[in-house]
Amino acid sequence: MKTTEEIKTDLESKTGTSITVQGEALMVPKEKLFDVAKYLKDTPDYQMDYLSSVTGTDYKDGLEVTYHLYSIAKKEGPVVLKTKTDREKGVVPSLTPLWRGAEFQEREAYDLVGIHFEGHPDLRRILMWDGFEHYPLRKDYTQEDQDRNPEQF
Amino acid sequence: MFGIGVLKGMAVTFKNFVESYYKKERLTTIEYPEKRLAEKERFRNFPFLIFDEKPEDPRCVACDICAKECPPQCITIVRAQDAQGKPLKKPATFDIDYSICMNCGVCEEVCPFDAIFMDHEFELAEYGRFEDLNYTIDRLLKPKEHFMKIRPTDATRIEAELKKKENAKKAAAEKAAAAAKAKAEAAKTQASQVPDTKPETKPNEPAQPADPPAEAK
Amino acid sequence: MDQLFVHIDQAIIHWAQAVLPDWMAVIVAMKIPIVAIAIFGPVTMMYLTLIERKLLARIQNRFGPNRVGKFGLLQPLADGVKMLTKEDIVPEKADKIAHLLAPILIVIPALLVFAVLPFGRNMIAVDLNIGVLFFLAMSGTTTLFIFTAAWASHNKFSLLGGMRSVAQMISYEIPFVLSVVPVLVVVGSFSTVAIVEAQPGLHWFVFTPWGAVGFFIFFICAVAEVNRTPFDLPEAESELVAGFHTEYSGMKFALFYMAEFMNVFTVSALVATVFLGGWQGPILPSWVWFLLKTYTLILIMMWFRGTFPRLRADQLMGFAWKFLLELTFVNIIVAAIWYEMRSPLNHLTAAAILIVTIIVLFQFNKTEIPKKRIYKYAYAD
Amino acid sequence: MEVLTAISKVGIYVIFGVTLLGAMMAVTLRNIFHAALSLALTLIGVAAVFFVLRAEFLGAVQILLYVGGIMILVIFTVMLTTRIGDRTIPTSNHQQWPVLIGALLLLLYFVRMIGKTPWSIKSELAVVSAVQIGKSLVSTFIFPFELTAVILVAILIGTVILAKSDEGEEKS
Amino acid sequence: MMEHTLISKPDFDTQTLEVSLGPQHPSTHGVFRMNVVLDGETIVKLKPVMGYLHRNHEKLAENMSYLGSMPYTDRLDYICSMTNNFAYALAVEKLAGIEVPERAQYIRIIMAELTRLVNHTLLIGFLLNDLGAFFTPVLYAFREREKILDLFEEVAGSRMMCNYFRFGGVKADLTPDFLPRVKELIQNYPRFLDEFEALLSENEILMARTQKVGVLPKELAVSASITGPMLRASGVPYDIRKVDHYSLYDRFKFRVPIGEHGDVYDRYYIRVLEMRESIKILDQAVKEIPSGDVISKVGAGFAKAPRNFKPKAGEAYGRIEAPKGELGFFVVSDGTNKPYRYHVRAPSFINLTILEDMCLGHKVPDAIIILGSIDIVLGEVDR
Repeated sequence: MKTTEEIKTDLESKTGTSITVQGEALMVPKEKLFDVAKYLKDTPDYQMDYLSSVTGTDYKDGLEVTYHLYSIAKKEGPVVLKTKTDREKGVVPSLTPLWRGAEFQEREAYDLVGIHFEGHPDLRRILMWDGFEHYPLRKDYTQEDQDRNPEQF
Repeated sequence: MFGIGVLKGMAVTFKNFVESYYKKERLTTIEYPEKRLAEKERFRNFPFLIFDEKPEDPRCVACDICAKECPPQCITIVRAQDAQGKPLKKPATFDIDYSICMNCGVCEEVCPFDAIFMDHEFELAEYGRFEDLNYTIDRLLKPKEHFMKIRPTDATRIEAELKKKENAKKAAAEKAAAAAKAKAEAAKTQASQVPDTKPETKPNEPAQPADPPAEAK
Repeated sequence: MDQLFVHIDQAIIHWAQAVLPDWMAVIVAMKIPIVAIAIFGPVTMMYLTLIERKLLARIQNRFGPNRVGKFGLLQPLADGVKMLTKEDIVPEKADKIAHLLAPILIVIPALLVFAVLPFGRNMIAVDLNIGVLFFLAMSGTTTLFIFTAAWASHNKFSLLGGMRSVAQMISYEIPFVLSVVPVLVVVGSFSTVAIVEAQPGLHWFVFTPWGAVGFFIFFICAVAEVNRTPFDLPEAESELVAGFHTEYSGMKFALFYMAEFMNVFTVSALVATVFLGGWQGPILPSWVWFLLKTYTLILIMMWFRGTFPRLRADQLMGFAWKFLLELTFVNIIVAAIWYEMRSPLNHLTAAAILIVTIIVLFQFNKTEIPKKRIYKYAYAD
Repeated sequence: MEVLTAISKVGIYVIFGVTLLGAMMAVTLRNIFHAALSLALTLIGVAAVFFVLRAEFLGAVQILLYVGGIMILVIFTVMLTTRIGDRTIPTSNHQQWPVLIGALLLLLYFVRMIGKTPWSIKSELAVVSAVQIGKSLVSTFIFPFELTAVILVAILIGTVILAKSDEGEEKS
Repeated sequence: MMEHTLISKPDFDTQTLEVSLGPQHPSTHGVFRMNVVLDGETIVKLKPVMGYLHRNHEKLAENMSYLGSMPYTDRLDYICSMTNNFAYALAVEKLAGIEVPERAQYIRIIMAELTRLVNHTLLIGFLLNDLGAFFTPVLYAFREREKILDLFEEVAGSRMMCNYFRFGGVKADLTPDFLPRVKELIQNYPRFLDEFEALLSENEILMARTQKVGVLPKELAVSASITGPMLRASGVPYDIRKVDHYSLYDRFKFRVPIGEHGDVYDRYYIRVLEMRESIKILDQAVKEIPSGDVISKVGAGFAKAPRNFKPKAGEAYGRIEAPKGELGFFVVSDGTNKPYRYHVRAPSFINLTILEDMCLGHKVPDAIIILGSIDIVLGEVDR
């Protein structure tokens, strides 16, 4: 299993994108995300055919989506991809055409953190009821009628 | 062949039917109100406060650690104050909202003074949901003997530690007195000032010793 | 001992003639069997529910109801009172009249059918000379009333349940009716008393090859007719909430329940009468034999309930049309051969034909019979 | 004893009344589902009449065939086609007067016919057992019996083809 | 798969029936709704609706200390609370780099395998309940489950909400008569399994009802990130215990059963075989369990004072082979004593993606057993 450095250089050469390494994750610009993911999925020496988890996170400067990719065929460990998008109109290319497993997880990221995935077959709220407008997992979301404020410690 | 598997299935239910009359391990139902199952020692239901001699001075020093650590935040403590308003090391009110508490046992682990433990009492049905289930201090306090009765191994271990802490403090006091009356006063005032509410240093509670003492069932 | 109830019956009639005016006495004489059935029907139903719950409980290694009364004996009374006091909800868009009518209509045939059962030697309410046909006609009508219940409660689940029940009842009625034909042909009359008399001592029909096959088909169709596992599609709890009686509560639901259990009793009584020789039996009094046979069959039905999962609608229909029906036709022919041809030859040919048909039917249904599978292991270190 | 005969006579009239009532309701009820149910009631009434006339075999067959089979198909069609079960349909077609006159004429004709025929009333009805019916079906009435059998088989094959054609399409 | 297209026949077109096998339905294993469009009884369209049990577990965890949300992980998949704790403990230990002593690892593996037995037994019981067997298999399953829950209660203090794992080990050591009772359980369990199989595996009605129903092809399973017994029933040999070699699973010899057809019968039978493998692991673990302390010094300190536990900034993704599939915890820490982001990768939630593909063309009762064979628990689906 190559180290993240080798993967970074290999990806940059193949798909011509500027990738920065964050810990073990590879920060990929969202325009190139689809090609990088497609490359990882199809090339024989990676064969990342299993998307384990999609997580949307709200950082101060924008929303971030983390993808954990594994290869069932070659039984190899995670390749972690990350993309960043702005808070208001955060749009990220959806990976459901590549992996059917991303469908529900992207809908959950949209529902809880508010990241729009263009290209997703039917992007609507999955856990909250349809009339709900906020995005609960954002840091600035505090339930209006919550009597105990969360900053307890 | 159609029918063999079906007959085998019927044979199994017939065996179960017949054996449930005489085999103990088949019929495991216990008719609850009349006969009761022996409670496991580590069974944890709602927490209770412990007092040594008199219910007036419980072991709890109202340090509020358990209130902060409790995941569903169901413990509220108000520290007692004497006449001039100086805070005392005793809780004026200590109520646990049993309707919120999920008996996870975090408060028992976190309490540095071994003042709160999980009880075995589970028949606690009440009529009102808000006032009746909000246990105030007088309903929470239980004697040390009750703790010894329900959880003998933990009780003996904790008593042993307390006793060790006691003699350690007593020994430190005599050594200091023997050394010199003056230093002793200073030592005494220093020793009696109990660590304040936010102990920054690592708590001195040693890890539970690995091998539990003989089972005193 | 054998004629115990008959003596009681005579005694009441004598007493009535002595005391009451003669026309009243005749009415009383006519009414005794009716009163007997009116008491026997519901009581058996109540205690069948208890027996079923106790038996299923024991199969599942638990006690079953034992809080009400000594061994739970008063549980049926408790259920009855509960059903009476439960609120009777009628859905707002339901067809009120039909919703009320359906449970009543279902109980009527269940009770009428008792009249034809021979409980013991000359202990039969009405000795119709078309006894079995009357029974089949009555059990045929329950399909219509189940469908009215399903249609009247205006609920999607009960609609599905109703459609399934019609499909199942019709496809199982034909083998149900035809598997009795060999017995009727041999006995030469519809009357249940004649059938029982044609099986003296231990010469029950079930011991002949065509009788055994007929018994098997008749019993399977009886279970299907009464909607019990593994054929309980109309009120499939896991899929259709409660099938056709989803929208019924309170006393109406109790009526459905009563009709079901009375049908269970009467159908197994008929199976016992036709194939297991009704009240014929060596030592015990006649009515004891009758109850013994009927209750064994009922316990087998309850045993089915405790063991089998449910068949799917198309498999259920396939089983009836592709397997049972052909077997019944052949069975009729075999019964005819059994009695017409000379003695040594007829036994052999009859048995041979039966075995051949069963094997052919298996080959024919080969595709549907599932096969066992063997599983491989990965990482078999 | 005459009390008993009185009661049984009343019973018979009640049965006739119920049958007629059922027929009336079947025609006039607005809710079509209730109309179908009352049709079932009429048929059961007819079966009861057969029982009263000691023709038990006929009565049982009547219930078995009509109520057990045909009524279910009637209700099935009522329920399946465009869900007309719960909508009510106007029963009157604004030609009450001609219909009334026609009905009266018919009634007159029937009454005259009943009055004229010489009823040969036997005191005691002959009990016809199922065995006699069976034998006569196979001996004297063998031809109509076989004819109906052929027709029924034809119908069976027709339904199979009809169902098959739908089935074929569905499995596209 | 039979693609069932709705044909409006010229002479009479059947109306489709829109039924909601709703949140309040006897066999949806909790509060889960399926909007089903029926043509007759065949399913034309099926949309799952969930979220009825959504408690926003991830927002709660962001306001609590790391150990504070350990009791909440019991409530995720409330049938296997021990494996939830195990996955969360692994993730945080990977984040903070805490080692776990050997005895604690052995105890963790014993608890995980016991939970697998509980989950698979219960699942088969409820699958048979959906098939119509009137509660008999479920109550046999409950009878066996009681024995294992008593073990949990004896060690962790509570039967279902164990809250037994801590970062760096487990809360308390095994009680003296825990191991003998596990040994006795290992003897009786295969006998119970044989009896269960005799009752069910060759039962023609069960085989007829479940074979070739809800077939999940291999490619769709992999691309839809299906994990656990469902993936292996479709023929993909992927078991995280063998792939990730987490904890001490390398020391135990056990096999991983694989199915070929990927239908409901395979998923049922794979779970029976997996239970037999779990018993083998338990057998080896109980024999070789070393003595020693049960929680590392560092871990005990943090267990005593969870608010002092401040892992260095960073993120970690720990995953285990939970009975239902791959259960993963993605924890992002920003140096304070509260996690910045806490995401649960729930197997039942993701295994539901292909519920519609499997149910198309089947009848209503088949949809119910296909849902039953996916083995969902709504606490984990809705989080």
